[in-house]
Amino acid sequence: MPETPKHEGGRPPVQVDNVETVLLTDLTARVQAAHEQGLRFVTATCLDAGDDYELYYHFAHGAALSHLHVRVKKGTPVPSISGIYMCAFLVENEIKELFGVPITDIVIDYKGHLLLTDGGPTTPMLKRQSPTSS
Amino acid sequence: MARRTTIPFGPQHPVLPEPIQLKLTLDNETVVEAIPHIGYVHRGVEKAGERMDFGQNVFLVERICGICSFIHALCYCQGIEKLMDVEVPPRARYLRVIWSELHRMQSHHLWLGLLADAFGYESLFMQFWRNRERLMDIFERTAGSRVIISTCAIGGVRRDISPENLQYILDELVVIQKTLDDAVDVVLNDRTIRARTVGKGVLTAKQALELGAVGPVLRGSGVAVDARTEGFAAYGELGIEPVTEEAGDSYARTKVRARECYQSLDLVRRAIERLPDGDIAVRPRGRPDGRTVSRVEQPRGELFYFMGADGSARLDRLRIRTPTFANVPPLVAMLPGCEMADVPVITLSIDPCISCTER
Amino acid sequence: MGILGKARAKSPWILHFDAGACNGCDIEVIACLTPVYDVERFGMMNIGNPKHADILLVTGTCNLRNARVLKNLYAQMPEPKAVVAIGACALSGGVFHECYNVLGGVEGIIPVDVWVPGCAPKPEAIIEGAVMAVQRMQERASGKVQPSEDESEDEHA
Amino acid sequence: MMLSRVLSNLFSRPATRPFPKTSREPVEGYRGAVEFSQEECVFCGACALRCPANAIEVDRPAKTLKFDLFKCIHCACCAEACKRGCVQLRSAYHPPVYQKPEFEFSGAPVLAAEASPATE
Repeated sequence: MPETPKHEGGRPPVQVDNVETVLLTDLTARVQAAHEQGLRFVTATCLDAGDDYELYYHFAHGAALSHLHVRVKKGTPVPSISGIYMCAFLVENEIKELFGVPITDIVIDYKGHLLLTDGGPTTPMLKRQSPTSS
Repeated sequence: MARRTTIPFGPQHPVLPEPIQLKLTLDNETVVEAIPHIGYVHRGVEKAGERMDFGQNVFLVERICGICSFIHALCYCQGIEKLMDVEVPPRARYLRVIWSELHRMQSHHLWLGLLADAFGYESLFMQFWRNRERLMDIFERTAGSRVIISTCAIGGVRRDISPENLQYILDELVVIQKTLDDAVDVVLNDRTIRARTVGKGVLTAKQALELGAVGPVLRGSGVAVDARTEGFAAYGELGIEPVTEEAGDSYARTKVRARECYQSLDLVRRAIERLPDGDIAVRPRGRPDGRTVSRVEQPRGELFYFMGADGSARLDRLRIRTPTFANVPPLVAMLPGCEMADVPVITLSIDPCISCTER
Repeated sequence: MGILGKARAKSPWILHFDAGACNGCDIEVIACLTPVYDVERFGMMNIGNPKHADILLVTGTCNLRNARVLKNLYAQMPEPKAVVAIGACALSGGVFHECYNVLGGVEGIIPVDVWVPGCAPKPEAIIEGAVMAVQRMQERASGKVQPSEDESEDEHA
Repeated sequence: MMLSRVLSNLFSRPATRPFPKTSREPVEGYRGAVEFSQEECVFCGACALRCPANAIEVDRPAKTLKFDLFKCIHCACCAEACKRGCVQLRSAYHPPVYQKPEFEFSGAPVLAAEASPATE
């Protein structure tokens, strides 16, 4: 992870335990492996990191959590994992809608109308708003 | 001859106090497909969490859901405490358990009442809600508000419960348990209710895990997952055994919630008995830095927060995954194959909280 | 005031719509129906059909999607009608007033007669608000107050 | 079983609180009506800074305080922030209103020599 401690002398920033950074090309295979191990899909988190998106996929095995971390350039299509974990369709639609991540092949694609309505804001969760949004 | 029709269920439906729409495709009277349409309650709390400072966010996340407000605040505060390396005093941890468990009881009472109302059992609904009012009075007296109690803060709790009020809670719990005994007996043993819930909306353990179900939906399918067993707040010291039922139908989920009411009663009593003396809060120093996840158990299931901070007064990212959000896919899987008339009860059986789902 | 007006004042029927509240105000509205507060003592009944309702209780912030539903419900209610906005969210947006998907309070969508402040208001305050709405409705029926704003433009919304 | 319940309900007190006739004693510590004491206020703005809903606006140079009851979420942050104790939450609730109340007060302009900040 790229973060470095910002204030010298202080304690280093807390990090999420049990994170594994993977390449986008490996993502589907890794999620498939998690599915075969019988992990429960908890949710996905998207972060807007300037030119990139950071995606976390959270899994649970009993009480323990593990996470997959992917960093992608904005505009790069991200394959959907809803073909493996059907329950990911809601969160993927949400990320697609609120952050504008181009997630492809979601099993139930709401096409940007899960939470937002026409005439309302578009991709409101981005840090810097694009000029087209209201 | 089979005829396909599409029926919108909601957004304004008497069973649900909140707006959600299910587009049901029916084959005669049997549901073939159900697609949820949400977005009626979406506010944008996650973005607001990045705009307000991390101390004010406690009051924001409490207002995600008015039914389990304390537990939202608890999850948020525990995450921030992890980021700031704050040690919460023991008394505060026990007080947090007391309020969380009272909230859980309150929420289950509310749900059991709504279930009774969905069958047309108005008197039973009244019984549960009358009992619930006793819990609301406890909140009013101990926390200063009925619904959104705002007692959780970063580093501890904002209010102490006086010994007289602790005794008052114990006295009230006796009455609450007595009424609960009567009412739960009807819910679990009445012929009509059994006929409408047993075998309806079945979810096997494998399906439940695969679809990411949480809380009573998962435990009703026989999977013993309860975030409280991780021992946050004072649960580690008090000890807790997840309540599970095997059948995975609406009846099993009802039974899990009814049994959890008793579990909460027991936990509150034990927490009051073992409540240590001392401070109720420490003053947090510095600012949160780093990334963390925080999990607690809500009445509806596991609540999951992801927090990212960069050492400033504002959070970089606040991600909230609420239990109903995770329970919608199981609902979508449960509905196909059931009768149209069972849709309200099955929908209710996941205890939907739409304001949580959409934030 | 004719016999109709008297009957209406004795038993106002209530429609409750959640326009994106946190549930806190909603459960307090339902709590008014419970034995402890028992709003049916005043003849008030909570019903699901806007065409039978006299008073509309609105809780919560509005967004674009539910504003359309809210306008429809309001347009379907017969005159004279009154609207009660409950809780900080319905009054101004409350803690959410700067969120991206919040239009603010109910006021911008439909005209409001009675405001019940609080987060969440006590059931006593909600009952009081509903009683005040009945008074306002009677005044309107007897022509003392201007009828609620013309909503003809919203009829087909 | 049922008969005993019928009899006990018949002879027990009603659960209903006869609300408008006898209003309930407000509970001590209830976070109800927000009250400002105008005399004590030094317009330091601590309450406005802490308010999660931005319901309080303080203009320090002009010495005015504006409170928007409709935005207030009754969290009592202002009362905690105020070091002089001039914001209090009374245990009674705000009654419903027909119109939005305007709440605003201003202090007398103080001479520059006296304007030592008492609380920051």
